[in-house]
Amino acid sequence: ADKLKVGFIYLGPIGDLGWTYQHDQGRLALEKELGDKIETTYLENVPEGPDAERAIEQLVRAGNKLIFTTSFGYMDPTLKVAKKYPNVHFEHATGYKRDKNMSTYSSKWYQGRYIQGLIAAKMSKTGVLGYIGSFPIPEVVSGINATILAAQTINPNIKVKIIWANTWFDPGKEADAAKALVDQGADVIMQHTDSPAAMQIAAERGKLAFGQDSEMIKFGPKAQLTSILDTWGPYYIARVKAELDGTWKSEDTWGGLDSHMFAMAPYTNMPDDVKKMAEDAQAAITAGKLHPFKCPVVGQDGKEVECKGGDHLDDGQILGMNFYVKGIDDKIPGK
Amino acid sequence: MELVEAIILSVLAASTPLLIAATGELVTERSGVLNLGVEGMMIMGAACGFAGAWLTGSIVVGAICGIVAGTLMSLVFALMALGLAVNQVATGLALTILGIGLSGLIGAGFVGERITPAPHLYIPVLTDIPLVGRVLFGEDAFVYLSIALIVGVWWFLYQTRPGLILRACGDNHVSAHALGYPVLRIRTLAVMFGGACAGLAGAYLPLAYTPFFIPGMTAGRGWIALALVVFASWRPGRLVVGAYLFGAVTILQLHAQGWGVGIPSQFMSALPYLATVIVLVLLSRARTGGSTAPAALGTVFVPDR
Amino acid sequence: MSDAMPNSLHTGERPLLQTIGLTKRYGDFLANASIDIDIFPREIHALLGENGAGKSTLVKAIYGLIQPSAGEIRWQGERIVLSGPSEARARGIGMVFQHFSLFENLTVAENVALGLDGKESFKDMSARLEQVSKTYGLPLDPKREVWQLSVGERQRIEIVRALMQDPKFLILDEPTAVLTPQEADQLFIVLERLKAEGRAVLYISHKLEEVKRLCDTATILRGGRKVATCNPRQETAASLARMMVGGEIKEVKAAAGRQTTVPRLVVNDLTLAPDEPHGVRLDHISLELKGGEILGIAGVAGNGQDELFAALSGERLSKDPGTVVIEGIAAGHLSITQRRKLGAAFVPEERLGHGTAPRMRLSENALLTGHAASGMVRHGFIDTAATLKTVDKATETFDVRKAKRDPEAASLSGGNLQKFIVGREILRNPAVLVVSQPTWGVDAGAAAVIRQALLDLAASGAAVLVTSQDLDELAEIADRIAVMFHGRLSAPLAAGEATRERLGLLMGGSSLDQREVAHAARA
Amino acid sequence: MQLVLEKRAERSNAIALVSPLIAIGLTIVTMTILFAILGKNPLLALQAYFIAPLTDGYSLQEIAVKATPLVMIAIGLSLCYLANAWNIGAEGQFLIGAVAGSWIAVKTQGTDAGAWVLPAMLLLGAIGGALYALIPAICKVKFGASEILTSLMLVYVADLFLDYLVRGPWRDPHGFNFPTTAEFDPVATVPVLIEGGRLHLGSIIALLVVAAAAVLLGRTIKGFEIRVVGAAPRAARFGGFNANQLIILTFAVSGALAGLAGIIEVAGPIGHLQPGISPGYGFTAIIVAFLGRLNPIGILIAGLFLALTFIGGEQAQIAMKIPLDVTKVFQGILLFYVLACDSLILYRFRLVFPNRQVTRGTG
Ligand SMILES: Nc1ncnc2c1ncn2[C@@H]1O[C@H](COP(=O)(O)OP(=O)(O)OP(=O)(O)O)[C@@H](O)[C@H]1O
Ligand SMILES: Nc1ncnc2c1ncn2[C@@H]1O[C@H](COP(=O)(O)OP(=O)(O)OP(=O)(O)O)[C@@H](O)[C@H]1O
Ligand SMILES: [Mg+2]
Ligand SMILES: [Mg+2]
Repeated sequence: ADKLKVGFIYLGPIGDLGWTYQHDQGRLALEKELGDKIETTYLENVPEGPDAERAIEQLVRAGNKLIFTTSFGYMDPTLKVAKKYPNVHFEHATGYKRDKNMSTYSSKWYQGRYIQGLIAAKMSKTGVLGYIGSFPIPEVVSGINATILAAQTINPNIKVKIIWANTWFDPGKEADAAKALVDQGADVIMQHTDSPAAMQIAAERGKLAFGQDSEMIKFGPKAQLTSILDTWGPYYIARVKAELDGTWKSEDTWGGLDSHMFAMAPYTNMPDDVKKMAEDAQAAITAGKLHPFKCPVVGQDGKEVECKGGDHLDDGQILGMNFYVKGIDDKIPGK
Repeated sequence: MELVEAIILSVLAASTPLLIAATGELVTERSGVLNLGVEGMMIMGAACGFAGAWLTGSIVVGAICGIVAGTLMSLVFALMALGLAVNQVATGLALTILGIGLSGLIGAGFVGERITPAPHLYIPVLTDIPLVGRVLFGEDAFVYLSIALIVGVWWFLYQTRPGLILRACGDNHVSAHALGYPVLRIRTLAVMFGGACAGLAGAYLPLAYTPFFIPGMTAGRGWIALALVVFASWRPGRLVVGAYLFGAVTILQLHAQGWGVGIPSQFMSALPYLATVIVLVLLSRARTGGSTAPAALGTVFVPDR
Repeated sequence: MSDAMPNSLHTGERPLLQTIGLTKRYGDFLANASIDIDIFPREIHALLGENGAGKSTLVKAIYGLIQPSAGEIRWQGERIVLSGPSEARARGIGMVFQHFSLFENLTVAENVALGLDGKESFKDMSARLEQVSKTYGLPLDPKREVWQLSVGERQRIEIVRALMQDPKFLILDEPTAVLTPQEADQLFIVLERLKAEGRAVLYISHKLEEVKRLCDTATILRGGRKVATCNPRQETAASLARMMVGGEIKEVKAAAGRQTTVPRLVVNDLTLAPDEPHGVRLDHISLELKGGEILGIAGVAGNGQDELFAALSGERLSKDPGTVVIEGIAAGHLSITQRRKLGAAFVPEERLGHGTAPRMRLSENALLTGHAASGMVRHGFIDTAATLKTVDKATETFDVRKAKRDPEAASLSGGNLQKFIVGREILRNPAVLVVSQPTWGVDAGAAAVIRQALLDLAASGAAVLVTSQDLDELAEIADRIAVMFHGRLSAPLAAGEATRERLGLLMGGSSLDQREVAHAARA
Repeated sequence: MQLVLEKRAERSNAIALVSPLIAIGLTIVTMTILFAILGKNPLLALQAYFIAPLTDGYSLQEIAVKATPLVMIAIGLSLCYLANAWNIGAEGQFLIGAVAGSWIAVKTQGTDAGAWVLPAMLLLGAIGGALYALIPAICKVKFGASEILTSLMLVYVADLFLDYLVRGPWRDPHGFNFPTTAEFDPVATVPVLIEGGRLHLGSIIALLVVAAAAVLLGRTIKGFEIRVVGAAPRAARFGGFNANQLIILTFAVSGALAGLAGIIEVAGPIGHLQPGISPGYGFTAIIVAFLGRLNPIGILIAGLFLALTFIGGEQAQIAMKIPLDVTKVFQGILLFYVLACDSLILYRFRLVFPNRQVTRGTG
């Protein structure tokens, strides 16, 4: 029988060691699992501008029946192509627009950030955390908030210094930002940019840090506390299987630790009690017993945020998060 | 560590690749050749420099590989722009495209690997002097090399006869040829020096700055180096000022964000570029008479025989 | 001497330099066809020929700058193949180029150093530079950058540079084309001295009178071939010109009964600060030029002639409109295009790059000045037929020789290009023509055509202002002659009263001394 | 042995026609070797790069779509370069044009504004690009600041400004705070020419721009002025042309064209404003301008050809898993060969052996 063709659109080069690299790892896992039934293709380095729609359509025209578009900026192009080709199925990562042949999928990374916040507060001697942001999109903002909410449960006076690199990817600039944070007294570095540069700087300066997207322990064997690992493989396998079975339908997957959309790298470079605390928190979040955005969540303005999800903020509030919680002494750029 | 000292150290490190690459391009342009392919030569230097260091475990070998890669790239440029009299702007841009592609192919096998970065010097007593010790005696060797390089280039250009001949080629190739100087050979050497420097500057990134290789890691620094040469009006002294100014604004805007000055980060990120433009305008305003750019810059020369 | 073969002058003596069957081919074109030339020590040897005859090509080959396609060069009897100019210099051959080989942004001393082979330290070289320039009376300020210098000063650098090599054989390619009589006289003293020192000189010039004065032997080229070798002292300018051209040259004749009419160009107390740091300040210049009249402006190069041209043409504007009046209309503030519309026309000194865009076709160069007032442009669109017609008419009227109907300006020889430029302006029937150095570097035939054209234009009622350093030329065509010195203009003398001596006095005596005064005053 | 160039008396029109073909031939040979080294079937690869994109209507449309902004920007740049004004910041002008035009789209979003919206957007896009280009031009004319540097630096500034707008004030209120404006209304969208495809009105505009530039440069006094100012500045001043005014003008025109391309791209294929709207069009267009020999028709061909390699590169990636880096290498080599062969138009190549006149000519 003909093999099912599965296509991927990547934002960066597959060797970026970060976001795209992890997606490609997912693709490789998929090939390993279902290699005899499917054939995968990818287009790398596809800019989010006008080229995206063409790239997606090229994959369609090459016979791909299931296509993963792996960056937020591909949302509208994916939707346009999906409308044009109703018989092809699309999966768009991190967006919010869907159609009957277009699913979305993303991860609740803020859960991992919460655990990191706990660890950071425990491990920081100076009480100052350094946070390198890429761009102030909700995913990053909710990550910062989850981190601080967690840290405040350990140390109510915890401080965070935030530097926006305005890039996802510029190792030099990420390193500069990490240096600046360390120089300003931060002793735990957290990042929401893609390269291991910050980890490397932390290691060099004898500070601690968290990885991003992928395992970065190699770049800071004595520095990495843990890392949020994007593990797309299981999701990709599940979706392709559904496609093969004919059970694929449009869904909105926003998975957390419970659904293995991401994983925490081993907890390292910390005392056992902190490790235990982290593991407990991970278990509690996985079991649904602990929600990082448990109400009440108090905004920077001192007002309580409306609690739409019962005892925690609802998904919509988190997906569109656009405020800092109380305790962050900064402003969101552009607000 | 004192914050000021720390900032100076960061500035030094951030400026070093710019300074090295710009120094090379300054020599190239002084000979009358405009090589816009700095970014492409740098990224090749980064890829090959990392490959060399990773394979041999030696930073020095890595640096040499970077230099060789940059030089080879510049030879392609020289063949086209000097040998075949092709438009230099277009050739330089094509070189950048080629360099980005080739570095990706070469570097693909090394992604995810790391090396031990170039060590920072430590000279007992000297490095321990408060405030200035680390700055003067505690950085990695590339930083001091870059300073030696620009001083050497200044000395070469203004104090030696070959330097005079090189400037002459950049000023008027017809005259230089008429006096019997091998214009194309001199320019080829200048282009190669530019390539070597760009390669070294590129290699600095994975060998000392962030000791791993990732495609595209030069992230536009080659373009900044080109801009700095113009900014410096082709003078070595001003080039140092320009490179450190740019590095300083780059680093200071990060610190300003850390201090929480509350200005949109996009504006802060734009500061180094805006500062460069504003300073250039002020400098240009203050200037009186005389031409600053090498008069033959970017023009094709085909000798009569 | 009665012998018709001047070579017998040297019987028994061995030539310093010989070319035998020297040939240079460019593609299918023979720039030099089998040229034999002998140059002896203690000789000033002229190389004559029309524009494009192959003079520069020949000397470039001798200097090792280009490789001959065939033939050989012998130096002191021995066959040599020069690898390049530095080898030529090492052997004792020096050269002063027709088009300067200087570096604008370098200092005089650096320029000189570049022409030497770097065996001495820069300091020693500078000291020697000072000494040589003093010995030969060619003053130079080693620290100034070349872009600040006048043409005459630049020429001096070239000459001093060549002299500093202590050459046995010195080639000068049209050195006097840009020099004043005083500067030229100074140069001749230098050359005589070199000759006395036992050296040889190969001297290229279009100025036949000076060749007759200076040179011992002349070799004449036509169309890349050697047509004669003679003793120029025994020839007349006319006979030399005949050999160069291969035919008669028309004599320049002023039309009888030229009438002066109304004032067409008036300059009232024009004062203008220089726009370059080392330019000359125009100082209270006034003149009045009537229709039918030719006013000559003499003067040492760099005394404000360029600035005056720019102010008259409108390339530089003056704040006070009344300073320049064209056809009765105050025009000091008007652009060059507007002045052309008033009936003015201009011919600048520099042919390539100023008067024409070198890499553009003649028709486009016709448009360059014709777009203002010649019906070549309608509603912003170019009438190509009209531009081509101008080219054809100029070609026909002024005998412009070129390979095809509409070639690039740079492909014309200097004299032919100059004829085209003058023709282009005259065909517009200007009421006022301002022309600068109309015939420098132009061969005798072409120069005659151009001078005649200026006379004819004046005869037709136009006012013509000619700036020239060639006093013979001014004497030939001007009705009145004024002298520019240090940005000021003397009162004009009637042509009859303007003797060489009086003009020389007005120029301020020795031109070289004057330059010193000028610099001191400026500093 | 030495390679020597000899200037041709006249530019060779015959070679001008065949030189691109020689270049393509050489590229094919080189790439065949490279593909073989990489273990890819060269024939299939070349078919993917060169032939496949030309064989169906869809790909042809896509080539036109991709070429549209490149050609439009390159035409503007060519005017600058001909006039010796070195605008290398078209990328920034593209972005600012997109921003300026989008302002209307954002402000009229969801209102019942009529058919005037799109023309107004295009106009404002052009004006925005022009004004942004005027900054380096004025710095050059007034202060003598190198336009190369200022125009390049302003690219980064424009990029960050766009970023600021779409993450801040212009963010789609219903877009979960993602950095994009809302999808533009239909009246604010560049119409598609063929139903179901992406070919849009912008391509027609680009063709008109090419035609206008051809007429401007070939037939009008303004075009002559541009050429003469660049070719011989002093002669141009003598001709009565003001180089400074022309710097201002050509920068403004090229900024306007880049800005127009920007707003067309945003209101056309993209449909909303977001970061990353340009995959380096402003820089690629510089290559297009030179590849097209600064000639409008040449630029049109060069733009289409470069677009072909982009589309072919994607097809090669899909069909044969040829990494994108190979496409870049391919483009780089192709550019080198095209430029090298163009050199034959002006020069004859000869191999010279020292001290002997043994020569072998080509071309
Ligand atoms: N590099 C070249 N390529 C092709 N033809 C050339 C080249 N140089 C010179 N020529 C040709 O050789 C001929 C002789 O030129 P040359 O410069 O020797 O003339 P010339 O006698 O010095 O003239 P002038 O009096 O104007 O200086 C010219 O007509 C020109 O066509
Ligand atoms: N590199 C070249 N290629 C083609 N032709 C050349 C070249 N160099 C010179 N020529 C030709 O040589 C001829 C003579 O040129 P040359 O430079 O000797 O003086 P000229 O143009 O006659 O000027 P002048 O009036 O100063 O004597 C011209 O026809 C010119 O086109
Ligand atoms: Mg000559
Ligand atoms: Mg000549």
